[in-house]
Amino acid sequence: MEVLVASAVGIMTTTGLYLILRLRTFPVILGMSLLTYAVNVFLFASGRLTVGAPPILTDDATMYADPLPQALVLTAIVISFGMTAVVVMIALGAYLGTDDDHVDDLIVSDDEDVQ
Amino acid sequence: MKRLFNWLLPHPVMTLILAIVWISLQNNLSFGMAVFGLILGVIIPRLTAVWWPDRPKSFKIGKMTAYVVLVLWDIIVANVEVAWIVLTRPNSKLRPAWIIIPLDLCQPEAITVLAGTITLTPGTVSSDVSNTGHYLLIHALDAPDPDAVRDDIKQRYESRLKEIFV
Amino acid sequence: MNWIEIGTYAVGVFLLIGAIFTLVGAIGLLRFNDAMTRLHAPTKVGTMGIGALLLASMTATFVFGEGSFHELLIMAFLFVTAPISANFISKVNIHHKTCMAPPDPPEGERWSTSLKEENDQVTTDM
Amino acid sequence: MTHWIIALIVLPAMLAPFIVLSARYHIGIQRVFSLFGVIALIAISAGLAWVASDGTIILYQLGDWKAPFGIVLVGDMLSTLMVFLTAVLALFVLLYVIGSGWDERGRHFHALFQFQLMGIMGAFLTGDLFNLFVFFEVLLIASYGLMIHAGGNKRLRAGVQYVLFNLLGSTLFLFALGSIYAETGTLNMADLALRAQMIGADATVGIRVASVLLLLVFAIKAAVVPLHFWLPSSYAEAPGPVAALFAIMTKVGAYAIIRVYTMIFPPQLEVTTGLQGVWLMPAALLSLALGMIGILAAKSLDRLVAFSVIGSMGMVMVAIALMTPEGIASALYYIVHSTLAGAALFLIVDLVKSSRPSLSLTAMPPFAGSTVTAGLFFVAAIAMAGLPPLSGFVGKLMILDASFDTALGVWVWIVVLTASLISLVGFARAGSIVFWKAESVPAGEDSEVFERSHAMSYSAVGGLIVLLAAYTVFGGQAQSYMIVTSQQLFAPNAYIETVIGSQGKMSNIFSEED
Amino acid sequence: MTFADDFLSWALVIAFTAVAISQIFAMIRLLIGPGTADRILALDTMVVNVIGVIVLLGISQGTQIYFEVAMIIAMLGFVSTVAYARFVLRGDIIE
Amino acid sequence: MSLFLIVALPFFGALLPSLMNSAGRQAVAGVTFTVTLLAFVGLMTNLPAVLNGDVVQNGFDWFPELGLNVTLMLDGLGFLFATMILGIGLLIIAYARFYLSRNDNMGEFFTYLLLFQGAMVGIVLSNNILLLLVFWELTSLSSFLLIGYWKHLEAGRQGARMALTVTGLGGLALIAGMLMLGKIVGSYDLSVILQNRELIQADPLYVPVLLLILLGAFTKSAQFPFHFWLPHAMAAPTPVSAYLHSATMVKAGIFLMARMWPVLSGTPEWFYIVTTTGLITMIVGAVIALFKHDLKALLAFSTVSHLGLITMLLGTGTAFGAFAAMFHILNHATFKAALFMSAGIIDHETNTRDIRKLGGLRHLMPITFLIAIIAALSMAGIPLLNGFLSKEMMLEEMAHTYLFGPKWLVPTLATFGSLFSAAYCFRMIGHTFLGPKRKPESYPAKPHDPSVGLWLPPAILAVLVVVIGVAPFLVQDFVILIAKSVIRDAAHLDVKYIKIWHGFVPALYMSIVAVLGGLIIVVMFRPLSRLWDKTPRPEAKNFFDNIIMAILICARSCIHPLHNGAFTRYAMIMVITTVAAGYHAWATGVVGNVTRGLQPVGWVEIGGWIMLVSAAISLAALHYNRLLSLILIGIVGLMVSIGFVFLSAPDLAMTQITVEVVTIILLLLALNFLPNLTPLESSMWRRGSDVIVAGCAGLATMLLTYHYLLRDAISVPISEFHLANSYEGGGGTNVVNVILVDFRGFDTFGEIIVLGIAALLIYALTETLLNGPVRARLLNRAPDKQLSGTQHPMMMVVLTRVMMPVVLMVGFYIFLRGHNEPGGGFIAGLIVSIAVVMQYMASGFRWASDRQRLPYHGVIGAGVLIAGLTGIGSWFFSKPFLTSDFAYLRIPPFEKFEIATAALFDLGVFLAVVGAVMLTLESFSRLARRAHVKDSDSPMDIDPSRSIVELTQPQKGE
Ligand code: NA
Ligand code: NA
Repeated sequence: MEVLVASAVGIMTTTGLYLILRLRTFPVILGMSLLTYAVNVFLFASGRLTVGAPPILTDDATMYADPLPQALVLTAIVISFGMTAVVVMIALGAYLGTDDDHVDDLIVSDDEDVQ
Repeated sequence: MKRLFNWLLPHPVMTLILAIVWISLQNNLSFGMAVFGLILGVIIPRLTAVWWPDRPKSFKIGKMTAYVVLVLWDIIVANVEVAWIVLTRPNSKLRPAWIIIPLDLCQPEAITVLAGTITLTPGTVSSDVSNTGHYLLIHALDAPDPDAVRDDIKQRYESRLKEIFV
Repeated sequence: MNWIEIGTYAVGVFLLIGAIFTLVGAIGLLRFNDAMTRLHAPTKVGTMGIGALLLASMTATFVFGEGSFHELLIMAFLFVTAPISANFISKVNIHHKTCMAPPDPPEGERWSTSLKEENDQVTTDM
Repeated sequence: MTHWIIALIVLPAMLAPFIVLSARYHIGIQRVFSLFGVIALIAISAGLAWVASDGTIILYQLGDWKAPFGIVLVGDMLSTLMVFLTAVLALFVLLYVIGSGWDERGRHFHALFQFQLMGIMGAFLTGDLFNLFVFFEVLLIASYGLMIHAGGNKRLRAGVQYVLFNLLGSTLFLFALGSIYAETGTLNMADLALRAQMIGADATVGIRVASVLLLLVFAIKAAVVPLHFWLPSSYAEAPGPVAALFAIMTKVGAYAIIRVYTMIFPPQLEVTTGLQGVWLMPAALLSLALGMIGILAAKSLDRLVAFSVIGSMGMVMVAIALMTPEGIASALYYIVHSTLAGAALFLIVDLVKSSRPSLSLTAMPPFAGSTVTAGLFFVAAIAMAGLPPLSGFVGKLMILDASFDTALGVWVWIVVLTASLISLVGFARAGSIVFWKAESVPAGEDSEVFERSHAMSYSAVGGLIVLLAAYTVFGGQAQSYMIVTSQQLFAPNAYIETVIGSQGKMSNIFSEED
Repeated sequence: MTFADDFLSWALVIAFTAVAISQIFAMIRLLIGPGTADRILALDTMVVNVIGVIVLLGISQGTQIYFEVAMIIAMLGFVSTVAYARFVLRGDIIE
Repeated sequence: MSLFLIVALPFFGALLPSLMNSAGRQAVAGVTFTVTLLAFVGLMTNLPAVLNGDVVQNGFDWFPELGLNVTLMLDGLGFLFATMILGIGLLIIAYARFYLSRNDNMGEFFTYLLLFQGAMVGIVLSNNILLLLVFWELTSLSSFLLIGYWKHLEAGRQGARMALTVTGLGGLALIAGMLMLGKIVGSYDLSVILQNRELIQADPLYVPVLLLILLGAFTKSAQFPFHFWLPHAMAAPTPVSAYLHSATMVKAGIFLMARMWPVLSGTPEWFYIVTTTGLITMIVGAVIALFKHDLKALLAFSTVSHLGLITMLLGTGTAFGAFAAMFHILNHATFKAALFMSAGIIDHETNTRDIRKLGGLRHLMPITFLIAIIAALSMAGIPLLNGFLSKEMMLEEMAHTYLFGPKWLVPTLATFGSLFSAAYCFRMIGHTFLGPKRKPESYPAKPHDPSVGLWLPPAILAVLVVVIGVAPFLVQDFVILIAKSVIRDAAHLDVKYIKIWHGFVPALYMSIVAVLGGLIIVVMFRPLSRLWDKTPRPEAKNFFDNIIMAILICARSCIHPLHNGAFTRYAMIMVITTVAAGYHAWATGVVGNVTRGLQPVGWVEIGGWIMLVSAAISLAALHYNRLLSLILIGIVGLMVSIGFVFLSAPDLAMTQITVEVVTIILLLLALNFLPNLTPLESSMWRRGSDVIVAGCAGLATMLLTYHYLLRDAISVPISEFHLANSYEGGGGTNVVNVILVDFRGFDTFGEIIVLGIAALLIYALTETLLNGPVRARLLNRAPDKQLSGTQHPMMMVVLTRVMMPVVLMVGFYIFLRGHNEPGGGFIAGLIVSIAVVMQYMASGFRWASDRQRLPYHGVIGAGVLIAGLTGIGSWFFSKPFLTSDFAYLRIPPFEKFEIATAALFDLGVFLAVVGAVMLTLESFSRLARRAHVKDSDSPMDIDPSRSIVELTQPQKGE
């Protein structure tokens, strides 16, 4: 189980970063989402893995999954949702204004007098 | 008084459904739950009533129940048939077909129920409505005789629906 | 053989039915060669499969626990929403012409999917 | 129990929605409330700083939960100093904003401004690492809004990069937090300090990686090379007063590094030895060098100032990287200086921008009010380049003094001094082109006519300059304060005991660590 | 361990496997397409299958705690299907 | 007068000229003069003490911890310099009053001048070497302003920058040197440092300290090879040149060497470096000066030469050398300032400073001629003028100095330097004033003697030149006093008296050779000048410019390509940095033992893993198809959620799913405007390296995850407390929810604020876009694909009507139960939002929102306020922010239920989420409204229940 989770984190990180290194905003944003999944799972895994023991208190349960990382991941999901919305909007605004959705904003060097 | 009633209960059936949903959600059939469910069943439709302006004037619950049972039975039967087709029939021997069903129903709600029924019954999918809403386009997975399918649907479902949505 | 045992068998049987129909749906999805044909398999057979699984679950709650009708709610949602999904996917097929074109309706009517707005043209300068 | 410390966060947090709700269409009312809020923040933070100045640790247990189980706010000398600095800076920025009318060029400026303050205040005050993450996000998202305020293509495209880069940073922060929690099972900084000491020498990789990841996160905030790339374009493209407010944001990173690496992973902690020592000082020196070279290389005034911010953060980081009480004290002295100087420069750049066709470093005809602006620029540039008589020079002396006889001391001296020279040349070049060379360019017939900036804008800049001067004149007292602050940081037991030792709700029932 | 229990656990394994295989089939369909409609359909199928997995999980763990998850997926899964389809049909999904 | 006041007066006084600019030139000059005079008088009040041999000290602490204090001292050396600075300052101010034209901003000028004056006085009175540094750098800054005073002149701007660069370089070296010196001694107090000669000279840092301090001094005093900036500084107005570049600032380096003389001199290092530099500078300056045609340039190089002379004297390290140096400083100040002012007068009157255009001016400007000839002859070393005295002392000292090579070399070189010195003096007088009488019209302007205001200041100096030259005994004691204050205990000074006639000593012969040789050279000037012009020699300015240009180009080529806006590279660098730093931390640590076992893996898990991984990899591979990649990311999200279910996190799964739906809606809304395909732009190589970098990072995260998963935390996780107290303390059994709304409610408070800000930001940006240049483009946008006719399909509309209330009820249910079962305000908020979005999707935004639309701004605000006020509420019970409380109530017929403040907080969360999501989606969909597409007025496209005529969808047959 641990191997699966760890490798899933690794693969999502890899693919996410690969997309982040693309040249257009849309794949970059998707990459960011993928990376967010990866880090959420990582954060979740910091409470270790527990199968079949949700942290809902019951009388007969003997053990629970660590609730704290779950709460943290929840917060992280919400925050990254807000961030995604924002970056999508800004990227869209930039695209609408310039007709260019390159994430690189290469500065055109204008040669002026040096002295 | 009637207007107040109408205002409070824009969709009495919906109120009932919501109460049932509430009870099943809570999985607790107590008096308190039922009351609470009914209260919600009044409030929520009131809030969403603006988005359902022309509700059907009458709706036969009893006949609808019988209709649902019929459809469920049809679904099970047809499922087995379709499963058989999926597992055994090669692509080349499939006889898919488009079928046009002229509609006698004119309420959107009724047409929707018909279309839904058609879709849920394996082997057919409601795909489109004509621009006046007088024809329904369905697709059949394997229909050697499209007209038979059309007639079957009209008499088995549409006629019943005409009685439910008067 | 007591009720619990019967219930257990019932759960198992429902599970097997569900398993078969779910699988059949996926097989159909994979193997049919026409887009509209493919639509039939999962949207219905699958629904039946999940329906059986839900029934299994509901039975299980009655056999092993206090019992609940939650699963009926899920089933209701699935059955209510499945036609819309299918409807939209058909429309996409018709719109993209990825299936055999449907015959026109009589009396000069059009299918709603193929209505066109006058101003909507494909432009290349976007 | 006094609630003043939480007021620093709750007041702006409540004021912002209030402004959105009640004064969305009345810029005048927004301004009044915004100003009122900032002045209140100054008063409260000054009071807290006063309370903390005798070594008192102000503890606030949110939800009455005992640390480390709940979140706590902690006001010690350092954090109260930072919040006070933030509030003071905010006042001048706000005055400039009102004077220049920037708040009318887009929607929701004041609400975003208040939220921004809330985020910064929270980041300085919280005693919990995950809560720090949350406040980082608050301040970041507010900064996105402020950065792209009033729109414009260049600004938006720079904004995309700014947001994306910081999203990467936030992701890294979460990786770091996951590592921290996995390794130690806690998030509270004081508790973390205790638990880090429990880790044996036979299993150190976990905590080492966690501590380095955390350092990288804060280094991004502090714009340490090579994690600084987000800064130049975004600061240059942001509205002037916003960039001025951002002067405090890089300090959040510096603050966090100081906090974490004096309390949790102090130099003497064996399991994390040789980490920040290896990376931080070279990177800081590189930042300093790169920033100052950037000043020389810049082709426009706004980017020049942006690079100067990188350079001055490099200076701060050099002092921090020494990880000695003297080093941290000089870093603190320099932080205040560089915040005020950086902000002043960005406001001046905005003054220039509002009266010159462009900020590019080419000769253009003289503009309205250029004499006053030139004077202000000259003083602010002196401050930023670390020339006497202003605090930058003294700060530089302090850092050189503190780094004497340390491992990389020679390099510190060489880089600090060389960088000063380069920045001096860069500022002189830029100033002479913008303000002097203009005199040799005749005004064109069709040149645009710019309105002279509002007097309030000038007085906001002037106020910052006066503050800088005061900070120099009373620098001795300030330095003594910083030294005591630094000593408090290097003796974190009082902090830790206050945080961990205070009782809260249910703490009588649950005995810790059984 | 009675035969009934054995039967049940085998049935569970078979059901799990069936759902897993059908997920993979759907995934293949999604990747090979060819049409957008096929992909949306595959996604829709996968969403429905996920409900099955959750239900199976509930049965195998003997808990009702996952019910809401399944319900939410059932309730909202179709929203994304509709959104994708609307995008293809109309470009603007909220007009 | 207190020393502090003497230093402070010019600084505070500096404000006055600028403030009084409108009061007229007279007033401005008057106030400047008064300020300087006050300081001068204040200085003179200390004369008795100084003459008494006392060292006047006062001051106060400034940066006691650093050792930078405002402590001042006045001894003979300081007094000499302060007198020069303030005394000559007075003359310069008077002179400048008449020199500056009406176009010049006099207030600005005098402000700068006073700043400079204060800084100079500060240098010479500092008793703290750090304070000295402060003033030192201030002189560089104020001189920058003064040199660049005529902003419109290219030469002025460049000269100013060059001076600042060179002196700035020296200043920074000086900082290092002074700090190290302080570190050696343990104090930055000059009075302490000067008593530690042995300690300093024995320290291994002595040589670096010496080099750094000398670098500071040499650059400031324009010693070879840093001499080149001084002539370019001559672009400044003449009063500035006279003041800064002859009398004062350039002497600051000399002052520093003199000040440090007791502790730094006397070592071979000092001797060789300082003497050699001085000697070379003297000769080079003199030779160049001879061939300069610009009067001020000639004077500038002569200054260089004389500064070299003084440096050389200080370098010998003998008491006599120091004595001679002090005397020459005094003399040089008098004659050089007089010469500069004369040159200024000539410039002023003839409008040129080119010697070649002048000549014969003695007839037209007799007074100026008189002044100039006295000063020039003094500089040439003609007896009975003060320059002769000190120059002969220099030659005397050189006659006994052995530096390198044969013993006669140094005296010969010194004589050679003096010879050229005499030559340029003669040339200057001869070519300017002598020669045939010319008509006034033959000059660029008609020259005549200026008003008394211009000639009186140099005249006073000329008188001094003569007086000292004739009666040196008048100043002898004073100079001895000064010399002693330089030498202190370092050496013994046995100068009895300064004499005009020493007898036939080597110095006299050398002097005679120099004067005669100088005359010969002037006679032979023309051929020599031609020869000079033909000699190739490095031009210092070009050299300097090239260096600066090279640095600039270097700077640009390292800054601009690196910061060119390539985000992808920024990200790449960041990833590599992170992986490298993480690897380093890992590699230098110890991997601990495994403490946890692996958990079993079933086929379902593997199946899920395959789905997740294949979706993620396909996403990366197929991302060019944007819609497909959106579908794939949906699958990744779906798989992650089911993973959460599997790993006991139902709350997370629900959140993930709902967020997923909203995110996809959002991205689809955006994709509507964006291209549907991503072109393949990056090269194979580029993609390969991206894969490698991303793969390394992925591998790292994988290993890290695996590492932590197999090991327990160092101590019991704090969540044990949460599990134990969730019910009793927080009133809920869903521990995750209790953490969210209670234990860590403050996080959640921040989180909803983030959401709220996101929505406000998006709204604000939408407004900006819709009111900006993009507006027209948006309104006239043509879709990039063929659209189908289905806007609001009947089935969808009808079904939504049924679903809507049910979904809302489910939302309500999820909200209520959150505290005890999976759910909560956040998820409920998303569910409700999705329900509303469903309605928007079905019937259109316009139709739906016309009927019912919440003010989403208000909803967000209300949410944040409710959450915040819930927190504030606990203040009234003397509890901290967000302290929760709960109670169980029973109202028939309902069962017992719980009322918790946490629920109120959760309500705030709920509202904020609904408001934020809806405002966001609404903003996006507002962008999509097109001008030519009418919003439909009916909820569905086709409604057969209405009559056909009423159909709103216009009939569009093809
Ligand atoms: Na997401
Ligand atoms: Na598009």
